[in-house]
Amino acid sequence: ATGPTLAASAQQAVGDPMILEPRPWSTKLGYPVAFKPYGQPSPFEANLQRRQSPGLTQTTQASVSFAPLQGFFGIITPSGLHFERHHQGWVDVDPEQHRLMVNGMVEEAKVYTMDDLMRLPSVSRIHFIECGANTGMEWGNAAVPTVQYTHGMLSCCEFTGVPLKVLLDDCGADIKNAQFVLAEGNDGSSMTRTISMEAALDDVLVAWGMNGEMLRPENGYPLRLVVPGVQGVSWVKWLRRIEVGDKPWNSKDEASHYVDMMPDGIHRQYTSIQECKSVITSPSGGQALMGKGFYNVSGLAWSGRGKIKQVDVSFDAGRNWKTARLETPVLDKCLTRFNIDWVWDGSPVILQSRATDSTGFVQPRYRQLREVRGTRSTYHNNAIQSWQVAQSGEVFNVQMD
Amino acid sequence: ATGPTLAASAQQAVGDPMILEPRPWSTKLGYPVAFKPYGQPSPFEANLQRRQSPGLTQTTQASVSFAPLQGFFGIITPSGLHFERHHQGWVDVDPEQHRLMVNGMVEEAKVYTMDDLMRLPSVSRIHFIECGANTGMEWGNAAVPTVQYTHGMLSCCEFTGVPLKVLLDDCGADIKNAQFVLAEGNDGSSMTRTISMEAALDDVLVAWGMNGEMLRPENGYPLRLVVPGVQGVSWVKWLRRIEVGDKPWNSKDEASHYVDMMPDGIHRQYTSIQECKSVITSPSGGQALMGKGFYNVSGLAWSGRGKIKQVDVSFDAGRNWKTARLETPVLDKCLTRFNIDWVWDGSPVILQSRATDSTGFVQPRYRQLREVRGTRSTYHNNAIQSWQVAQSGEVFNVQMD
Amino acid sequence: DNAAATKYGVGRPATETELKAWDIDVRPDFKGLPKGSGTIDQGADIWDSTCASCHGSFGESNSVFTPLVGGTTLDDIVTGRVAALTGGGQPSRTTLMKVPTVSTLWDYIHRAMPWDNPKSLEPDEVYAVLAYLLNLAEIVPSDFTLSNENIAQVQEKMPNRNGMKSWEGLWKVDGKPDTGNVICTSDCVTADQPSSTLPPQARNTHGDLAAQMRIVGPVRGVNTQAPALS
Amino acid sequence: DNAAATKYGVGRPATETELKAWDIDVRPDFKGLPKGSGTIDQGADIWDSTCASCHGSFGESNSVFTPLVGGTTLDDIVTGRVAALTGGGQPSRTTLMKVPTVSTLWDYIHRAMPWDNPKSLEPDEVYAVLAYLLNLAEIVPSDFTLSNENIAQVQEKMPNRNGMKSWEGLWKVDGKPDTGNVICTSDCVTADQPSSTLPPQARNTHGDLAAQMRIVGPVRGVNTQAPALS
Ligand code: HEC
Ligand code: HEC
Ligand SMILES: [Ca+2]
Ligand SMILES: [Ca+2]
Ligand SMILES: [Ca+2]
Ligand SMILES: [Ca+2]
Ligand SMILES: [Ca+2]
Ligand SMILES: [Ca+2]
Ligand SMILES: [Co+2]
Ligand SMILES: [Co+2]
Repeated sequence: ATGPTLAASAQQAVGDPMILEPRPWSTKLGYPVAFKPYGQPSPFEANLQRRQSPGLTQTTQASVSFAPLQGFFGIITPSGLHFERHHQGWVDVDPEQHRLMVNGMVEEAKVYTMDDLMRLPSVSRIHFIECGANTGMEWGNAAVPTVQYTHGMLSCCEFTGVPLKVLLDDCGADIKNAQFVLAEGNDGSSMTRTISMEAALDDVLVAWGMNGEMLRPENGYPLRLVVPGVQGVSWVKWLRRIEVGDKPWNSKDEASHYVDMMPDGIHRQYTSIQECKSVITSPSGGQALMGKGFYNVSGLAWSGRGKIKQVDVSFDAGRNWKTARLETPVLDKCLTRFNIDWVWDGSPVILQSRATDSTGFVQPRYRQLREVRGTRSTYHNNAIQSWQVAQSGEVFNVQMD
Repeated sequence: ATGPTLAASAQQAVGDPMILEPRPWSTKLGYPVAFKPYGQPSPFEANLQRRQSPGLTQTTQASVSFAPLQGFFGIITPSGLHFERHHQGWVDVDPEQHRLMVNGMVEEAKVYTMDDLMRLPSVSRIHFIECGANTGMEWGNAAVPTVQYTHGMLSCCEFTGVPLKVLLDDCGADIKNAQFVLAEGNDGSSMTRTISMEAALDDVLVAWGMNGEMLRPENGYPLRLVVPGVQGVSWVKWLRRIEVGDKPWNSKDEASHYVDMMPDGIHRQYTSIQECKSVITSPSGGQALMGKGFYNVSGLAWSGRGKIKQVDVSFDAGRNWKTARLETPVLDKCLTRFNIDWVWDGSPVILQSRATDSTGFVQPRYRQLREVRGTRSTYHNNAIQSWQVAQSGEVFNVQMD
Repeated sequence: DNAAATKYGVGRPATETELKAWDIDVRPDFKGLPKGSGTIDQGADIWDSTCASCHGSFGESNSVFTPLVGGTTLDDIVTGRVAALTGGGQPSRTTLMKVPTVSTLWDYIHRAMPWDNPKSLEPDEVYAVLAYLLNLAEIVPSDFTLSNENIAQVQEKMPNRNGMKSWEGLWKVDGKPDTGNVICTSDCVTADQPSSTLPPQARNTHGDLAAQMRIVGPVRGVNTQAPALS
Repeated sequence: DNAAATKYGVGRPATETELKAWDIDVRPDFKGLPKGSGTIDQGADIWDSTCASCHGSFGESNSVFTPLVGGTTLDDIVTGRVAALTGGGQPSRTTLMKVPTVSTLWDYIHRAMPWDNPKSLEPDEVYAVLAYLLNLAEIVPSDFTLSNENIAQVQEKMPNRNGMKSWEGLWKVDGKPDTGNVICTSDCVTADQPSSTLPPQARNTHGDLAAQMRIVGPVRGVNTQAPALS
């Protein structure tokens, strides 16, 4: 009857030193306001960084850094942790020196300064951006340990800019005969991408704002194209030119990359739209649960075709499913945060989430995806993600057929 | 016939050196990914900082730094530019050492670690936070030059946390007899504020997340109360305790500050809710328009009582009004961005915005506010803001009765 | 074993010692007030050594904060309304002109003062220094010992005890607004001229505004080191 | 005087010189292709001095990027389909195994290569170095001069020119999905075991995961320098 239990309860009767011994922060005068004119996260949050996946790319300038989804809340991506994908490194453009040219099938080709553009009627909207290669390392098999690397080429911000349609109208674009626009960047690669006129006239923005401030340099400061629902590479950064045309351009990233190889060796081109997808971010790979009991299982769902209608979660590897709560607002082509209660009984279990969008499309299982697309198409892996919780509480990346 | 016009047009025929002479960023290899594991704004944006208003406070730790609203887009406030208001400085709390106690009229007083709290069912919502003293310097007369100082004790973020109701239930709070909760911080001042049980059971959150990551230290890391619609001082930072009670506490900031003095010398207490208000942020005081012509006039509207229903803008000092476009989403107790087209003909003009919320309340004119509340009540100045555009294009802060 | 614990199983009961450590709030009805007492003499020593550097020897300083003491009269102590709040004589509203409840001061000094060393005062010390402040305002006589026993009587002498009212209009979600406007869209009544314009000297009190605004865009910050644009 | 200018009055007409400077894109139908030509010999010099350091002497290197050349056959040049894409022999998909249009290479080399000095090549130099690459893949003979006149004929020999199709399902907003699932909620068909689990060695390839996750919260990063938890 004398032992650790009693000792612990005796200590308990006294209490927690974190309460009984005043902490320094409650017994001192703190730091002044504007001590940091531009604030930073707490040093205790330093583990949450953008990171590269070792061995994924041969260089660091034609590469990707992944966003730490495992640590995110809600739907807004902190701008400092927005994923990066560059093809020739990122650049620090002087906004006073920046120009946008609109040419091609227009009445009059025009040049705009940033001052010009920012005078035009602008809109603000929250949208996700996902690289077409997100989850690409997982096409063949479970390959990387955490959700940062499986799904971290994904971010979601509030963007502000002028609708591309306003500029097309301003230049008198020949909307009847033109079917495409080319977007071109002003970095070393002067990245070019073909955008459908359908999107250009619908919800594409020529954006300068991201999460309330100007775009970050890594994300295209001072100007980038925002193409809601479409893969990130089409959101051309450091945007310098829009050309209106009647044929697609087959640019390098439409002819050698961002093409999806099918089992018969044929590549699909112009696979732009990011279809409905979801992932549980907590708990997720590389984490350990802190014992049995209640958990708030949380994750993200999105669709390039519209809104999220429903997210179901399975705690038994896909046999039974429960519908999760969706946080508001639920927006078009935007991340939606879902949450669901769970009590872990300590036995091994596999967690999955399955999203349905407003078109009725239901996120596929790996088997359903691979039956059509094989395992070597690199892009557009939107299969249901499975996390295996071991008896130890450690969570592993696994795939269920 | 020979003169600057011809020279300019000859130069024009050649073109802009910004286009003709390749810029360094388009002829070099850029920086690698994850060069900044946690990214920063462009150095060209360095002017946009949180700033103090000289002479407003006697110390820098019981003070305020204002958010640069003049540079913001959309509704999300970048976390690094969130306004600050501290009473005893801000502190850097170790989240592993942080505790939340719930006591008072509960079945069982309890202590939670951050680990405990973050296991509970959480929600994410976008809300504005406005200091009750925002625009306080303007009660008597036009006093400060820019919107950063007139309205910059205002921010809007996505918050994530557990509903306070979940904790009250978890401790078995006596909701029938208790009418109030006390929230207490863990900084030097251990700030206390009385919250109505009505709010506590409705939409109050015990939050750790802000804009997708943990709260910033200046904003209460690791835990703050989020009291939608209610003045910022009630959003207790570094939250360490919740007490359930049957009477209000009359804490220092409910008995000496954040009390509104009426013309008869009587102070109103427990004036929590921030009523419907709006302001044009571009153009605004201290700015100059770059010549005649088209402008996108942009601003913010909000109400602590619900959603924004309508914002009207006047370009003639309040004689005639046009309804502005509202950006989506329009959310409860959240900033709403409005935009409206305007062509400036170069003559002097006064700009105003007037918001209406979902309760039908219309933002008052200065005369309407002062008729009831006089000019010395410090808090809750939600009068219509006027910006006077001089013929020079320079914009001045003025007040219209 | 509470129902809640069964539901989520997180958190644990607070111990008595923990409650004692943190449950320090004092309400207007003196719930939470610890026993103790202190004399004005004791208070004067504490004040001079620990408080006066910021608040001034008589609580009159406004160098680090607005004055604590001043602006109240013996008459106010009788009426419970500070007359100077309606007159215009007093340059600033001191703490004792506003605070209606003595509990507020006890609670706040105990939790937050001295500012640079908060939570360092024992209850007896708080009684003493508060007694000193109350005596400065002539609310209590100079031989007074303030204690948990007599503090309720002191409350009856607080100069502004009747000077505040709880305002439901801004407390309840459906509170009735006391101001408002109507939507008028054309030919609305309005003044011809601004009732107030930014004083010319205030244009530059916040520094060079050009350095506080974005360097590109539809509008630019004005260099307020130079005269107004013309 | 366009209608648009009347509306917003911002922006200005682009000049011919400006258009020439920036309108550099080359389409599959060779719209935008500047006149010029280059021989394989010229190309070899440029290649060796300017490209080989990254891409290897024969475009075979994968040290800074996947190989440009390799994996295509004379047979592919006839069929316009790269057979190795269906077989499994070739370790990686080279550029010339994929790119269907020669315009793509001209355009991209001209705008972006050499990687560390982009936009430094004149059109003739681009023709030359592209000719060199095409010759490495045996698409053109070694005495070939590539020019704007004959590039359309070279297009007819691109090994994978028939190997791509435009996929409307993921291009049009109302494109028809080629995959999908149905909502099943109970007793759904599912495999008993994972079809793939993270290989044990992959648990640690990304470093210590405990250092990549928040230090508080419901879950913690696992120290993957140590063996798996048990
Ligand atoms: C280092 C400076 C400093 C010292 C020392 C100090 N104070 Fe203060 N005191 C302040 C400041 C600054 C404030 C205002 C804090 C705020 O804005 O919330 C304040 C506020 C107060 C208030 C509340 C006034 C009001 O109207 O809100 C009281 C009462 C008070 N002090 C009493 C004391 C006493 C008693 C002591 C000594 C035991 C003391 N102070 C020591 C700086 C100081
Ligand atoms: C300093 C290194 C470097 C040099 C020098 C260089 N390249 Fe490259 N090259 C790269 C990298 C890295 C990429 C991939 C860029 C990306 O991911 O978008 C690339 C891509 C390419 C591609 C496109 C391949 C594809 O499938 O996308 C071609 C063609 C090419 N280079 C040709 C050349 C030629 C011709 C030269 C010389 C004139 C050259 N390169 C010089 C590094 C280099
Ligand atoms: Ca208490
Ligand atoms: Ca003592
Ligand atoms: Ca400038
Ligand atoms: Ca062109
Ligand atoms: Ca040359
Ligand atoms: Ca730890
Ligand atoms: Co990509
Ligand atoms: Co405040």
